[in-house]
Amino acid sequence: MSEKISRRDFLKLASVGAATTAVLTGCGPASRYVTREPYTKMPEYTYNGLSTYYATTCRECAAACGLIVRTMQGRAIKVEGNKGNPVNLGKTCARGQATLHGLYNPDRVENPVQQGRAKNFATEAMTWDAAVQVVADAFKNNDPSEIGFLLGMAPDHLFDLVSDLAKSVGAPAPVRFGVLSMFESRATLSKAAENLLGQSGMPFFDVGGSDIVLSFGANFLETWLSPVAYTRGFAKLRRGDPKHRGYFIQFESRMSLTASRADEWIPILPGTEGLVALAIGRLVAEAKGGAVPRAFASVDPAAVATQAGVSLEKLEHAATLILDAQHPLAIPGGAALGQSNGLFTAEAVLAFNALLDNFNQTGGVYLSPLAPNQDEYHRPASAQEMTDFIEKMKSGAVKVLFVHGVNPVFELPKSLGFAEALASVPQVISFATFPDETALASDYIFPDHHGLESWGYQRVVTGTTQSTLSGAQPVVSPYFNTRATADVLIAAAQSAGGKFAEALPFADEVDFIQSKLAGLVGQEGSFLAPEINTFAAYFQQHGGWWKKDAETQVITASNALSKSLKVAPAEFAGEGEFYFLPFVSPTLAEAGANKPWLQELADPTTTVMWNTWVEINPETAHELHLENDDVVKIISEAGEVEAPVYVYPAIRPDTIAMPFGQGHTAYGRYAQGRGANPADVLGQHFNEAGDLAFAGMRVKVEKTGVKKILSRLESRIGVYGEGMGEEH
Amino acid sequence: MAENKKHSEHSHKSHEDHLRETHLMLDPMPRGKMNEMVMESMHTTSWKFWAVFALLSVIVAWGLFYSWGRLILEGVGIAGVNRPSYWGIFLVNTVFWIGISHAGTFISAILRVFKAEFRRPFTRAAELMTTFGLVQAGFSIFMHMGRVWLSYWLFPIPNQRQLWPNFHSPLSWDLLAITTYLLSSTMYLFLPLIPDLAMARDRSTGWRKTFYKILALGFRGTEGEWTHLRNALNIFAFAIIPVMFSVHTIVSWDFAMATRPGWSSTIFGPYFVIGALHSGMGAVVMVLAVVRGTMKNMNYFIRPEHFEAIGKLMLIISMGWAYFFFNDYIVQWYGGDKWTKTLLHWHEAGPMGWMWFAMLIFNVAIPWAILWNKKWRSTPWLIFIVGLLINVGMWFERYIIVPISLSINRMPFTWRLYEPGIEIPLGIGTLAFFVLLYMAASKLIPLVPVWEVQEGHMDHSLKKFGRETVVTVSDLE
Amino acid sequence: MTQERTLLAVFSDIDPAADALDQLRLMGVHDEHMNIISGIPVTEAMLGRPSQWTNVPRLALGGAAGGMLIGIFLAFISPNMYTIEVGGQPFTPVPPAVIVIFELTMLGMLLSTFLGVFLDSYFPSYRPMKYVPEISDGKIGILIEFPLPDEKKVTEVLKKLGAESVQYTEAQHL
Amino acid sequence: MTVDLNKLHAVGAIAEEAEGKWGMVIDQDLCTGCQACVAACAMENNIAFVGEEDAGYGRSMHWIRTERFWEGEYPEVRMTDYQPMLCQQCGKAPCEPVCPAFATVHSQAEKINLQVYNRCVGTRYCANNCPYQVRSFNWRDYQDSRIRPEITILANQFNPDVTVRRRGVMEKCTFCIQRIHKAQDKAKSEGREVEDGEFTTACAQACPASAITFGRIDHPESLVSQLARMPHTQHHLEELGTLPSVTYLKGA
Amino acid sequence: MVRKFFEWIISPMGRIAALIAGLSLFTLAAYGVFTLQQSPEQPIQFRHDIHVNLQVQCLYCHPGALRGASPGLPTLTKCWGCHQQIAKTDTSPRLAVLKDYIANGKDIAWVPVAQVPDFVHFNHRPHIAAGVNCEDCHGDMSVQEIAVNPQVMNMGWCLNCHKEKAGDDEVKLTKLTDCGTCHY
Repeated sequence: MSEKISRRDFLKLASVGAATTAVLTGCGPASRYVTREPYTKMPEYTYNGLSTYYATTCRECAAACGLIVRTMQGRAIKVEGNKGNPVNLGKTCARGQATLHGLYNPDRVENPVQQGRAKNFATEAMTWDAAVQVVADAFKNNDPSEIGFLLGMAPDHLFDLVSDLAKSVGAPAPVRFGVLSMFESRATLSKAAENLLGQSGMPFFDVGGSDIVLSFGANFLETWLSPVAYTRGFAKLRRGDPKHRGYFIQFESRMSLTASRADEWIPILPGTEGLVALAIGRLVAEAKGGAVPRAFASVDPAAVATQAGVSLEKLEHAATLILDAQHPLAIPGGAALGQSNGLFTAEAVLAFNALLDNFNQTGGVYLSPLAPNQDEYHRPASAQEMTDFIEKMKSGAVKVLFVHGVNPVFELPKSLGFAEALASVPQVISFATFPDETALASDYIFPDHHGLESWGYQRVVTGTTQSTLSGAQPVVSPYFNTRATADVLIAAAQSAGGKFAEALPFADEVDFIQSKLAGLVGQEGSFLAPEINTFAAYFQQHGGWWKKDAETQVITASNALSKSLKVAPAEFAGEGEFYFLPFVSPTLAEAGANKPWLQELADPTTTVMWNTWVEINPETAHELHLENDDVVKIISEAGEVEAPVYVYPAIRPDTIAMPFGQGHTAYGRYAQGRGANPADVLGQHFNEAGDLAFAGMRVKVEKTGVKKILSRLESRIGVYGEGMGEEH
Repeated sequence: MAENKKHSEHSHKSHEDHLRETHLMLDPMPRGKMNEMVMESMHTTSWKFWAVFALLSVIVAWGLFYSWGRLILEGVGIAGVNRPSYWGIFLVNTVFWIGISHAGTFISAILRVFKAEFRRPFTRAAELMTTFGLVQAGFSIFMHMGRVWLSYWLFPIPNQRQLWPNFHSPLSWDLLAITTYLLSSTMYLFLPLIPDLAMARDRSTGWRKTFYKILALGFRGTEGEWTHLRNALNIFAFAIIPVMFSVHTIVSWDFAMATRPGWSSTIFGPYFVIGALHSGMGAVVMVLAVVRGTMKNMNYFIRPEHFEAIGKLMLIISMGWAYFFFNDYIVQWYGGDKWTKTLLHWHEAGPMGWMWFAMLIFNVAIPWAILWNKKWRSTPWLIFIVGLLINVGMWFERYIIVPISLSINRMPFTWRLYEPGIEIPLGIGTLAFFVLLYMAASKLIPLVPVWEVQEGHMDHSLKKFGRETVVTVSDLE
Repeated sequence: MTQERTLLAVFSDIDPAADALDQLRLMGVHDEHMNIISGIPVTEAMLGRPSQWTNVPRLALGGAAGGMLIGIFLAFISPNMYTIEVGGQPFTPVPPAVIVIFELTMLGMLLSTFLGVFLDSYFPSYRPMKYVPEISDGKIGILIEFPLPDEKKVTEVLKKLGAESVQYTEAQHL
Repeated sequence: MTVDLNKLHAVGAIAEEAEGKWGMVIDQDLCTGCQACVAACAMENNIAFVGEEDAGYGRSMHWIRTERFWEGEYPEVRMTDYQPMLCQQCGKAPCEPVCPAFATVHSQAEKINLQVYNRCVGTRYCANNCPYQVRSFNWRDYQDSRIRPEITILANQFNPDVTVRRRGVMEKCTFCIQRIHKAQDKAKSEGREVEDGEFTTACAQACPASAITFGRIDHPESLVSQLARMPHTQHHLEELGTLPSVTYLKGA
Repeated sequence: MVRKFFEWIISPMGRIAALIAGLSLFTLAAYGVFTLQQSPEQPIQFRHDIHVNLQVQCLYCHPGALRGASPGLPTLTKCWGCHQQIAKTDTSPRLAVLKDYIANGKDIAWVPVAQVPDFVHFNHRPHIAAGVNCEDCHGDMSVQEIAVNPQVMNMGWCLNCHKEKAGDDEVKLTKLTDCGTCHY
C-alpha cells in the first residue's frame, strides 16, 4: 500500500525526523515532495481534482435507500442520500453513512481463499479461475436437489439470479434470511395481514399522515423495516401540520430509542401488548357508541390494565386522545411480535386499526405495493423455516451450500444449531465480503464486491407507497481482488455446461440485470426510456426506477372486525425472575460491528460505545447489589452470556434488556472479541407464524464479581446526579 | 547543675553570650575563615550525596526526559487529560512551581527593601529556588502543550506571515510575564553572586578555577564595581517586586479570565500571590532545614533564629491565605449561581472531597497550631514538616482549582473525573530535576552570600540600655 | 616601563586604610591615581573618597523606555499588521495592552540594569589584572599608580599606618 | 433625562444579535437521537475514531453529539428531548480571545468561528473556555498509519477538502466550511449568489427527520431565518453573551 | 585541561576556530534542510520548454485548473494521444520511457513540484478567474526544461499577492486575508 500516496496522505508520510521537520513546516510532511501515484488506471476525467457523484443503493440493510456517493480520484469519499429515491428522499441513517468504512475496511477478504473451515482466516490467495472452477465443479458433481443456497436480504438481483438458476436446474429455491427481519418478525406481520385481511403483503403504516400514533413495541425509529422512511414519517407527525403536533404513545417494557421520543411511554408487561390494544379498542368502541365489535367484546379493560401492570386511567387517556384525533394509527412491531403470542398481538393491533377505520387512508395502514419487476412478495425465511433448513442440512440432504450476504452462525440463536448443521454439509462456499463467522466455517471464501463496488438492484418492500426499484452501480472500481458473485455464478454455470449454462445465458452480471429490467422499458415512471440501453443508463443515473404516484394494494377489511380473536397469553420459556428482551442496536444493527465509526457512535439511549451492556432497572439493581459496570451472567435454558450492567432508569423492574450486534468471534479487528451476543441465550421457541419468540424467555441474572467499565459518551455525574444529589 | 545553669542565664555576662551564640550577626568570624567554611561546604561531598545524586539522575532521565519524549511522540493522550479536564497536573505543577519560585524573590527583594536582617545568610538559597522553580514551571507548561515544537509561535518573533501572538490571550501575557520573571530572577541571582564567585576563584584550583574565573567575569572588588553592583541591586530589589506580583496574578488570570464557574473570580490575583508565598516560604524552610542538616558548616550560617523568623512570616502568610480563601469562597457561595454552587458542593462532597479538607488542614490548621509557639517554630525538623505539609496542601489547592474544578462545567452531559497518567512520572521528574539542580548548585556555587553576611556583621552590635543588653543594627547602606 | 607599575598596599581594616588614604593625599597622590579594592562593599564615605559615578540608573531608565516602546509596538501596532478578530474584542484593546507594556517595560529596565553593570564595570574581562587573592579574605587594598612623589616614603608611611604588605604589583591572570 | 442604552454600550441590557451570516436551527422535537448526523459529520470531516478506552474517558472526537438527560424515576421517568450539541459558532466566542497563537479566530468573511489546525499549538485553553464543551482534541495520532496501520486503507475515504489532523491539535465543527467554499465558488463561477438550500452541512443533509436546517441567517426569507423566528426558540447559555448562531426549537 | 581549553578559546586563534566550527555546523544543518526540500526525480524527463514552445497550452494538459481546485496531471492516454502520431517518439531515448509505460500498462507517477502543505486548500479556479496567469506563480515554462518550483510558496508570499489584488476593496481584503479562506 505504501507506494499509493496522494495529497491527502501527506500527514502519514512524516518519517523518523517528524519532530524536527515539523518545526519547519508546521503540520507538514517530512519531505516537501511526495510521489503522486495513480490509484488505479483511471480515465482522464477522474484525475482532475473534481468530484464525481454516482447514484446507487445502500446495502447496509434491505430497506433500499438510494444513495449518491461522492467520489474523487477513484475513491468513494462521502455518502449522501438520493433525493429522488422515494424511500429516503435524500436522507440517510448512520449505518448508511458508515458504509464507506465497510468499503475501505482493513479486514475485507482481499482474494478468493480456500478457508478450509480453519479457525483463523486463511490469507493464501487462489486465482479466480480456480475459484470459478470450484463452483462449477460443485454444480456438476452434485445433484441439483442437493445444492443449497442461503442468501441475505440484499441484493435482490442476486436473489433473482439464484432463484432463476435453482428453478431451471431443479434445485431447491434459495433460502433467504436476515437477522433484522428475524427481529422485525416479518412473517408474523404478513401472516397477521393474511389472517385478518385475507391479503398477503407487507403493511405500511403512514406515521406521517397520522395525528396520534399508538405503537405497540414497534421500534420504527431504529432498525424496523425502513427506519429512514419511518423517521421522516415521525418528523411529519410532529411538524407536518403547523397547527397541530401529532401525539405518540409507545407501549413497551423498555424505553427504546423510539419510546424515548414518545410523548408517553407506558411500560407494560411483555406479552400483553395485544390485550392492551384490544382494551383500548374496546374503550374507544364503547365511547363511540353502538355495538362493540366481536374482536373487542371479550376483553375487560380493567382486568387488562391490572394484568399489564398499567393504570386504567392511562388506557382511558389513550382512548380519549384517539377519539379526538382525525387520523389515529396503531403499529405492532418489535418485541411485541417476538412473543409466543406475537401473531395474536399483530392481529389485535390490526383489528384495532380496523376499528379506527384507517385502512387505505392518510395516516393509516396500507399494504405496500409490489416493486416494479416483482410478481409476488418474497417473504424472508422465518426462524421456524430456518430451523427446518437446518434440519435438512443436518440430515445430509444438502451436499453443497452457497452462502451470500448473511451470517447465520452469528445471527441465529446458538440453540438452533446452525454451526453444527454447517459442519455436516460436505462443501460450503461463502461469498462473504468480510471474514465473518460463517465465512470462516466455510471451505472457500470467494469474496463478493462491497455494495458500493457492485451492480444490482434492490426492491423496496416497504417504506413508501410508490412502487420502487432501487438501482445499484459501482461507484469505484473494486479495491481488492474481489469478484461479483453473480459473475462467478454465471461463469461457473457456463463452465459447468448443460442446464446450468442454459439457466444463465448471460454475458455477465450487467447483462442479467438488464434482462430483468427489460420489462420496465417503455413504462411510465420516474423516467421513460424507449429501449433497454437508454433505460439502463437512466437507471444508473437516477439510482433506480419508481412509479410517480402512490400505488398501494387496496385492503378490503370488511371482515376484520367481525372476526373473533383468539386471546392467547404469552408464554415464557425457562426459569428465572426476569423477562429477557434482546433488541437490535440502533447504530450497529446486523452488520455494523466491523465499522469503526459505528462502534464509536454512542448508543442513543445509553450512550455506550464499543460494547454490549445489560439494562437493568435501578431498583432491581439495588436489590441484586449490582452497580454500573458489574459484569453479570445471564442464564437461560438455552445458554448463558456475560455482559456489564448499565443501570437503566427506564426499564421495567422485571425485565432486562440487551442489544444485539456485538459479540463477534470473527468479522475483523473492530468486531472480534468485543461485547456479547444475546442470541446465545435465545431458545428454540417460535410464535404461531413461525417467527422466533426472541422476547419470550425468562432468565436468571448472576453477579460474576468482575467489573468492565463501559465506555459512555454521557457523564456519569451530570446526567443522573450520582454522587452529587443536586441538579440533574 | 541545672539550677545553676538556669540561674546563670540571668546574669548579665551570660545573657550577652547567649545573644552572641544565637545570633549569626553577633557571632562574627574573620572573613578568611568564613570563606574557608563556605568553600569547605562545597568541597565536602559524602558518598550519600552521590548516591542520592545518581538516584535522582535516574529519576530525571526516566521521569522527565524519557516520559517527555514519549509525550511528544505519542501525543498528550498518554496523560490523563480529557474532556472536560483539558488541563491537568501539568498546569497544577506549573502554578505550583511558579509559587515555589516566589519565595526567593520575596526573601531577597522584599526583605532587602525592608532591611530585614535575618534574610542575609539564606537569600541565595532562596533565589536559587526561584530560578530552578521557574525552570520546572517552564517545563510543565511546555509538557502541557500538544505541539510543543511549535511553541516559538507564542513569542513575538518577526515572521513572513506578519502574524504575531495574540495579546488578547492570558496565556500570551503569561508567557511574557514568566519570561520576564525568569530572566530577571536569574539576573538577580547572578549579580550578588559575582563577588562570591570571585572569592571562590581566588581559593580554587583546577577546573573549578576556570569555572569560577569565567563566571566571576574578572571581578576584583574595586570601588566602581561595588558601586555599580549596589546600584543595580537596589533597582532590582524594587523593580522585581511588581514583576513577581504580576507573574502570579497573570497566572491566576489564566483561570480568572475564563468563563467557567468557580474560576471567574476577581480575587484570584491576590489569592494566588499569597498562595504562592505560602508554598514558597514552606519550600524555603524545607530547603534550609535540609541544607543545615546535610551540608558542612551550615549550622553556623543557618540557625534556629532564622527558622523562627521565617516561621513568623509563614504564620502571617497562612492567615492571609485563609483570609483570601474564605473571601473567595463566601462570595462564590453567596452568589448562588447554579453552576458555581454545584462546583463548591463538588469540591467538598465530590469524590475528591478529602483533598479539599486536607488542603484546609495542611494550609491553615497545622501552621496555626504549630507556628504560634516560638520554640516549636525554631525547631528545624518540626518546621520542615510544617513546610512540607503546606506544600502538599498548596499543591492540593491547585489540583482542586485545575482538574477538579474543570470536571464541572455548564454542560452536565460532559462532566467527568480526571485520572492522571504520565503526569505522575513527569511531575516526579520535575521535582527530582529541581532537587538535582539544587544539589549540583550547592556544590558549584557558594550557597551563602559571604559578602552579605560580612556586611551584616559590620552592621550589628550589642548595646546596653541600663541593665539590658540589646542587639542594634546600624544603617550602613 | 616604570610608569605602568603600581603599588599595592593591603590593609586588614577600614580605619588604617582611611588614614593611609588621607596621608597619601597629603603626600600629593591624587585621588584619581588611587583605587581601592575590597572583598566587602566598603563605601566611599567610609574611606573619605569622592563618590563614584555610575551609569546604571540612567541605563535602567533608558532600558525601561525602550522596553515600553517594544511593548507599545506589540500591543498596538503588531495586531494591525494582520487584523484578526477574536471574540468580538477590538483589535487593540487597552487593558491587555497595559499588561504587555508593563511586562516589557520591566524586562527592558531589568535587562539594561544588568547589562549596565557589565558596561560600567567592563565585564567580562579576562585580561590580566592587578590583584591579590587576599582581598577576598576581607583585606582592603589600595592601588597607587605611578608616578609617585617619593616611593620609599610612601611605602614607609603605609607600613607605619598598618599596611600588611606594600609591594609593586604586576597584572596577572586572576 | 433618558439614557440611551446603545450609547452606553450596555451589553445585556438590550437584546443583542450576533452579526451572523450562516446559521443553523435544530428542532429538538424532531431529533430522534439516531446518530446519523454524527456519522455523516465524521465521514465528511475526516474525524478520527479513538477506540473504546479513549472514548470512555471523554476523548471521543464527535464534533456533534446528542445529549439527553433523565427526569424522574421509574415508572414516571422521562427522557428529555435529544439535544444535538455542536459548535454554536458564537458571535462573541469565548474560545477565540484566549488562544495565544490566533489558532481559533472569527472569520470576518463568513462570520463563523474558525479553527486553524496548522496554527494550533495545543494549549487547549479554547476548549476549557468553551461553555458548550464542543471542542475535541487530538489526544493521539489517531490517523497516523504508523500507529494505526489500518488507516492506510481507511484513509481512502478521507475527504481531500478537509485537513487530516494529527496529534496535539484542537478541532471542532466548522459548519462544513469546505462546503460553504465550494458552493460559493460554484455560484461565483456562474455569476450568481448562493441560493438557499443549494447546499447544506453534512449533518443537516443526513438527518432523516430533517431536524437540522442550515442556511443564511442574515437573509430574512431563508428557511433557517424563518425557523429561527419561531416563538419557541432557545439559544444555549444565552446569559453568557456568546451570541450563538445555532438556534434550538424546543418542545411543541 | 579545561583551563587550557578556556585560555585557548579566548585567544584570537581560538575565537576564529570557534567561529569556523559554528559556521560549519550551521551549513551542515542548512544543507540537511535543503536536501529535504528537493523533489525526487520525475519518472519521465518531461521537457516543458519543448511542449510550450510547440504552442501546447497549459490547460491542455492541466485542464482542472480552469474548473476546480486541482489542475490535474496528465495521464498516459493524454501523452500517447499525441505521441503515437509523432515520429520522434520512436527515436528519442527520453521517450523510450513513455513507450515502456505504454507497453507495460503502467501509470505515470508524476512528482508535483508546486505544492502547498495539506492544510492549505488552494483552489486554482478563482485565481485563473481573477486573471492570474499560470506563469505568475509557476514561472515561465517556455524556458524551463524539467519543471522546478520557481519560488518559496509560503504564506507571506500568498498574502502579499492577496493584499495587492484586494487593493482598497474592504470586502475583498477581508475575504482574501481570512484564515478560513485557505485553512480548514
